[in-house]
Amino acid sequence: MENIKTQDPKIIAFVCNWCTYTGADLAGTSRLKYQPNIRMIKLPCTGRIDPVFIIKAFEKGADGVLVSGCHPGDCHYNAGNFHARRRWMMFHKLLDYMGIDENRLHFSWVSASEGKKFVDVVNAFTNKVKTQGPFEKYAKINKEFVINE
Amino acid sequence: MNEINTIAKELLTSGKVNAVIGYIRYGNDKRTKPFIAQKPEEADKFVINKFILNNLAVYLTREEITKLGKIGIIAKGCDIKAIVALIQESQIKRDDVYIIGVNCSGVTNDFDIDFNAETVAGKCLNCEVKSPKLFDVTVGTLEDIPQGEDKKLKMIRGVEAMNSEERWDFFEEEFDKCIKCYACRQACPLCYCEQCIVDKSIPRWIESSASKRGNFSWNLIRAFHLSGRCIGCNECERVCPMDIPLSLLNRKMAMVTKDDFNYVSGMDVNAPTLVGSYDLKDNEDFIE
Amino acid sequence: MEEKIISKENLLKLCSDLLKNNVDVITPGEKGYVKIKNENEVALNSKTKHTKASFKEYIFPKSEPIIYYKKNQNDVEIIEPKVEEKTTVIFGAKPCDIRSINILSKIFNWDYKDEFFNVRANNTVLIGLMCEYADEFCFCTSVNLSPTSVEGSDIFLLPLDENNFAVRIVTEKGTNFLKSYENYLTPGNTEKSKAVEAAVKQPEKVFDAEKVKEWITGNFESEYWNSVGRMCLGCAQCAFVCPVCHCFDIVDEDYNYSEGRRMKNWDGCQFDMFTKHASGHNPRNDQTKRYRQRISHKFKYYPDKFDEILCTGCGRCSRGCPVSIDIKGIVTEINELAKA
Amino acid sequence: MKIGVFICHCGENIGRTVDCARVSKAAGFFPGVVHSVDYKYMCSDPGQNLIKQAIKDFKLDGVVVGSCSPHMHEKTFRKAVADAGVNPFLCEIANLREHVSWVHEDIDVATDKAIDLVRFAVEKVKRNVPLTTIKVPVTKRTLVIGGGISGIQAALDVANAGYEVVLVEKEPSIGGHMSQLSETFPTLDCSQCILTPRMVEVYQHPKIKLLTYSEVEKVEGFIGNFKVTIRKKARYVDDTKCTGCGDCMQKCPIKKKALSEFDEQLTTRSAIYVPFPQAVPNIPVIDTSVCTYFKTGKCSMCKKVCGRDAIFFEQEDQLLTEEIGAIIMATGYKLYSIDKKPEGSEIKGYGEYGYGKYKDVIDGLQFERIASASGPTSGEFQRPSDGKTPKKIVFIQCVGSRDESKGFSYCSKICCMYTAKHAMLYKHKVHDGEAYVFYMDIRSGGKMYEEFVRRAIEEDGVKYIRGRVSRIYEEDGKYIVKGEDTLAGVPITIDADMVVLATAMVAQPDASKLAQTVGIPYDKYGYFVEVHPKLRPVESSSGGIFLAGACHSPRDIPDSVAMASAAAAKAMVLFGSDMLEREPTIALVNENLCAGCFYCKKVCAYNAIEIKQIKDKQGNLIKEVAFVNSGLCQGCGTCNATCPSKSIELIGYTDEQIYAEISALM
Repeated sequence: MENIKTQDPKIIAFVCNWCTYTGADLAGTSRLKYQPNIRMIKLPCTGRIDPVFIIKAFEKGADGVLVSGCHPGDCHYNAGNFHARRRWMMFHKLLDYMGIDENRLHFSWVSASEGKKFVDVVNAFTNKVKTQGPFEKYAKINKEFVINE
Repeated sequence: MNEINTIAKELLTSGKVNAVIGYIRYGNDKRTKPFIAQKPEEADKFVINKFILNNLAVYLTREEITKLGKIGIIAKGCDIKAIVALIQESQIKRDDVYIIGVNCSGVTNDFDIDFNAETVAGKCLNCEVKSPKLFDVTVGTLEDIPQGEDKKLKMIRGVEAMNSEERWDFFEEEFDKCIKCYACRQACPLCYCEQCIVDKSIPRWIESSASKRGNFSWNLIRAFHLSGRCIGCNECERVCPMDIPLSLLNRKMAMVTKDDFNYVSGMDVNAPTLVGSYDLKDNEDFIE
Repeated sequence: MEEKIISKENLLKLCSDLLKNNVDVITPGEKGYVKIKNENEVALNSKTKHTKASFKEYIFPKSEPIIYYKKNQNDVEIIEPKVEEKTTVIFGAKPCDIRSINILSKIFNWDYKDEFFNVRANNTVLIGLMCEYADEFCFCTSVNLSPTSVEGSDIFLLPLDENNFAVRIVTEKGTNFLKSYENYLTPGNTEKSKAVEAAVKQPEKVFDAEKVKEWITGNFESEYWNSVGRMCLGCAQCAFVCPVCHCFDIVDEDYNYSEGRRMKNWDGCQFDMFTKHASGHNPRNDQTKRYRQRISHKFKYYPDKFDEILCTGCGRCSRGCPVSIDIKGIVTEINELAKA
Repeated sequence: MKIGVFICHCGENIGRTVDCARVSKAAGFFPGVVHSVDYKYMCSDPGQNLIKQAIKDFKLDGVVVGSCSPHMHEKTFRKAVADAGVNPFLCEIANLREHVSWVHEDIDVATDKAIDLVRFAVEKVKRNVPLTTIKVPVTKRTLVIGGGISGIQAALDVANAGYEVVLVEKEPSIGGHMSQLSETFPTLDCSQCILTPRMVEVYQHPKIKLLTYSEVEKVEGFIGNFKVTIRKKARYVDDTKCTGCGDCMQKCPIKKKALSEFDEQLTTRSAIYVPFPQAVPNIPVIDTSVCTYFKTGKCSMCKKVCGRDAIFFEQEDQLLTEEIGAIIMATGYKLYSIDKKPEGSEIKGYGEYGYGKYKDVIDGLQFERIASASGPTSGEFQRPSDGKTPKKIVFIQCVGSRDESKGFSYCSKICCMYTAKHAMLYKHKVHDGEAYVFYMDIRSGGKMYEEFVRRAIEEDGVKYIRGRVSRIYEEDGKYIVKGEDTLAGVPITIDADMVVLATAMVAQPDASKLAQTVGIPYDKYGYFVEVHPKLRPVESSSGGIFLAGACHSPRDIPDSVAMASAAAAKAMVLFGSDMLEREPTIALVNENLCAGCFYCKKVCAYNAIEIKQIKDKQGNLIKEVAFVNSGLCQGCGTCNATCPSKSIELIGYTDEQIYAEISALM
């Protein structure tokens, strides 16, 4: 893990409480190491993840956004992830079409028992976002009306 | 007297409806505007021609109109798709509206121009609802729609062919024009929320400023909230005072929902809505 | 009022000089008023249609930050931005657009002096151009203007022939502005310019604004309002393209958990949110009431307070209205009601 | 709001990689924070006292604890905060151990991240509101779905504890697959002999309401308060009048047209029938697909002969609703049908074994019927094609199991044992017969199981061949079984008289549909999923719904019975209190802003959204809006994300809170 000192890029993750958050707990309990850029926001279910969260994360300066929850069929709330999947499907196509590089938004299923997968997903995504560099396009529109700019 | 006037008059005389929304001539003979008739004699003014551009279904969710009681509405096939969607989304009940469906052979993309292959509205090309799918009565006769070039589709293909950065630049420039007048929202028959998310201040998910990022988020979320719902009447684009090509978003998303979910909005009052239902086999190629 | 003549060639040279001196030159183009990069883009045709929006945004932007804030542990720091003092020339605007400057100036100065507006307005030189375009939406003559009105302009141009313009220097600002360009000007010929002025086709005067005001005064509850506002969709297109609509909203937008900005954004009276209280109560809870407000504000409340009609007869709101609501037609109808 | 921040070192666990002092110092400068400290063990009594004391000293009304995962100690700290008089929901946890110190190495970077997480928790807690847990009453009645041995066991356990049970079975009789079996391993006791008394006990139990020939149609509600709609299919026989004399079956002219389900298609039955003589209840049903009356309207022989006038052709399906507190799923299994490719399935099947083509290639349950004293041959070994005694039988294990390319990757668990039993039963009756078993591995874990298999091999001389069979074909009245002996490394050919396939156990074909009806998750095979594989193996993730037997995974009778008793115990735990406590994080509608599109209703998996009419003072309808039934809502928040105008919000995870969290991280 080279370059571990840097806090850039900034990555925000929206995860469900029952699978991915717990999977991340397991990664911790197993003392697996991963890159430190990620900041996780815990929600009860992927069904709660609204596309506006993702947009807001970019507006606030995230260079990448990770979305993760229970595998299909494993949803603690039966069907939250099925509804989420459909929404994400449309949303990620729309974002891609509007010029937000697909490499900046990553979707994954990570179960409570997949501590290792969590680590792999986080590391791979962090590296991908690093390759992309800072999200300058969004930074530019964020900087409009910022003082001293 | 025209068929349409006879029907509208009869509806008002018999009391089957309390008001009829339709089009009347306005200014010259290449322009119409929406009009609501409550008295039988007012029905004489209604016209149907190549310039009935407005989607009048937008009025069906407006309190000023619904409080009048049962409404008759003159609607083209594409407008009726909006009515179907409104029924699917519990906004109106089928029995509360009397649909005078128009057998439509296309309309122009603007007022004050001649109707021909150049000026036919983009949505009329490859129209699949020339004869209405849901109606109480129909008027008009069908003719072939002149087939011009599908300019908007060409533009969509153009955007698709760009790389990510170019697409961003393209939309940034377009959205920069936005003045947040919300004509797109107000003209949309499916934007019936009591309070739009952009007007919500705690928290302010979408900045109401006409700033670059406020405009980007607004146009993105508007398109997203209409994904799987937009029926393609293209009123948003027509009414935009800044000429932002909004159909590039809405139509693209309609293409996505058709390709990925085989869903076309506004075709069946009994169909489960795209958002709000799911299939165990929904595509998840993009999820790791 | 002093009058000179300038050739088209010199006019372009003048523009070129301005651009060289890093002056912003704004002119009506195909997509609205735009900042030009090349003097050949400058609008000198008096027969063109109105742009979709007026030049309002160059003096009163659609969005601008009015303060920046930073929350500390126990207090809030405020930083006030300053508007840059930069000369801007608005070139070739129609009289109905230019008229807006005085009207806006009154609202932005009657009580609180709006620095943001004033700095921009003071640094803007307005060069008007006689108008030879009149369609069924135009009604400048009904609001006491004409295609040759100079009110609001610092300098006003009238095309004398294909290559020459009469230059009417209206204000001191105009005089000062032209001082550096005196060599481009030749002595004027008022006879000729007056002949041009007299020959301009004027839109027919269709209502008497005084009568309209009187009728509105006594007919707040009139049935008439129900019929006009009902088809309005409640967008703010009319207000945003209007040269004189000036309502704005103030919102806070944050950068992060402790810093942010306070924005001043255009607002429009046709939005239902415009008068909605925090409680959820809305005194103008119906589109017909909102439309009554729009007409009443333009033709009664504003005139009552400032002795100015809040309308320049440009017809933009009607041209662009998604549902073809025609302000000229409505006020004409009110005029008829007033007569009856 | 006055917020206190408490950073735990967790001994060295956090302190080693996070500079806790720096975190607490930085947190002290966050807007709203009035007190910030770090301490060695915050979860210890002194640590908790530190929090309680600070609440008093600084009049805190919000607490952030930077410690281990909230899954670990959130309850502990919430309780401590509540003890000090602050609402427990005004306490938030920043996960500094599992998400920071244990997964990162660089102390500066880890500390920076810890500070971010604490700031984020502070911003969230500022927007928390005091909440109280929701209390809901419990209906102390259990629904058992499935009347096989698992369902019977669960129903009897719950009923014997004094609670009412509704037992729903979709077939005309309870008993399930166990009633079809001949003898059971490893004791070889007669299956029906041990099962029938239990079936009768169910029938006669005063606390059990038995609904056979019935299916669950709809489940509404939630733990402790389900409302279940059950379709009682028309039997066309009035069960209050029928005495089960059997005259109707005797006289039914349709004798040969319907294949017996109970005998696995080896025999036929009449159109009006009971599945087997010991059926409970012993009341026939009419199979309308073959009955002449229902097809042509011409016969009514059964009606004529019935002395009790119990035949009732006009009977219709009945819909019953039952108030239920707990549900036990015991829907069992099916055998993998290998004769044809299941519709819509990707499973290839084993066409090369000729099942369905050759009459003497049969599956395990068919063999059970042949071996059973109550079966078509009264327990004599006769092969289906010509009734001759087979002298050579080949048993093939793992048909469909442990075979990803043609079947399923899982092990069906019981086949090793029942194949040994089959071979043994055969050898006991046909002393000169030869029994061959093709196996992959022998899995005989279980009390007396391994001994049982050894007995088959050593005492009864069953020949075990390790290897797979590639094809079976008929030649001169023999079934030529081509296989491989992988231990000897030679191909092997056996000319058998009969072949028995130990086909895989699979979930009931409509299990996934039922799971959706009931609202529980299921895996890709259609088996129901437990909430935790080790510690909560009989609970589904939906509160109050428990799993028993082979509907969860392949299992034998003792395992099924044990699991059924465990599920029954779980239901009774639920009935131990009169009220249930639930987290108050549920959705709430802003009725002013709701436009009534009811997308929330569409996405709600719990039917928690109802339609509420808003009326003016005169009683005129103004609009219809969504309304959350707080008893039903489980707090997933899918409605919140779907609502375009955000007019429905999930308390505890409101948009405002999430917005603040996003802002705080940047």
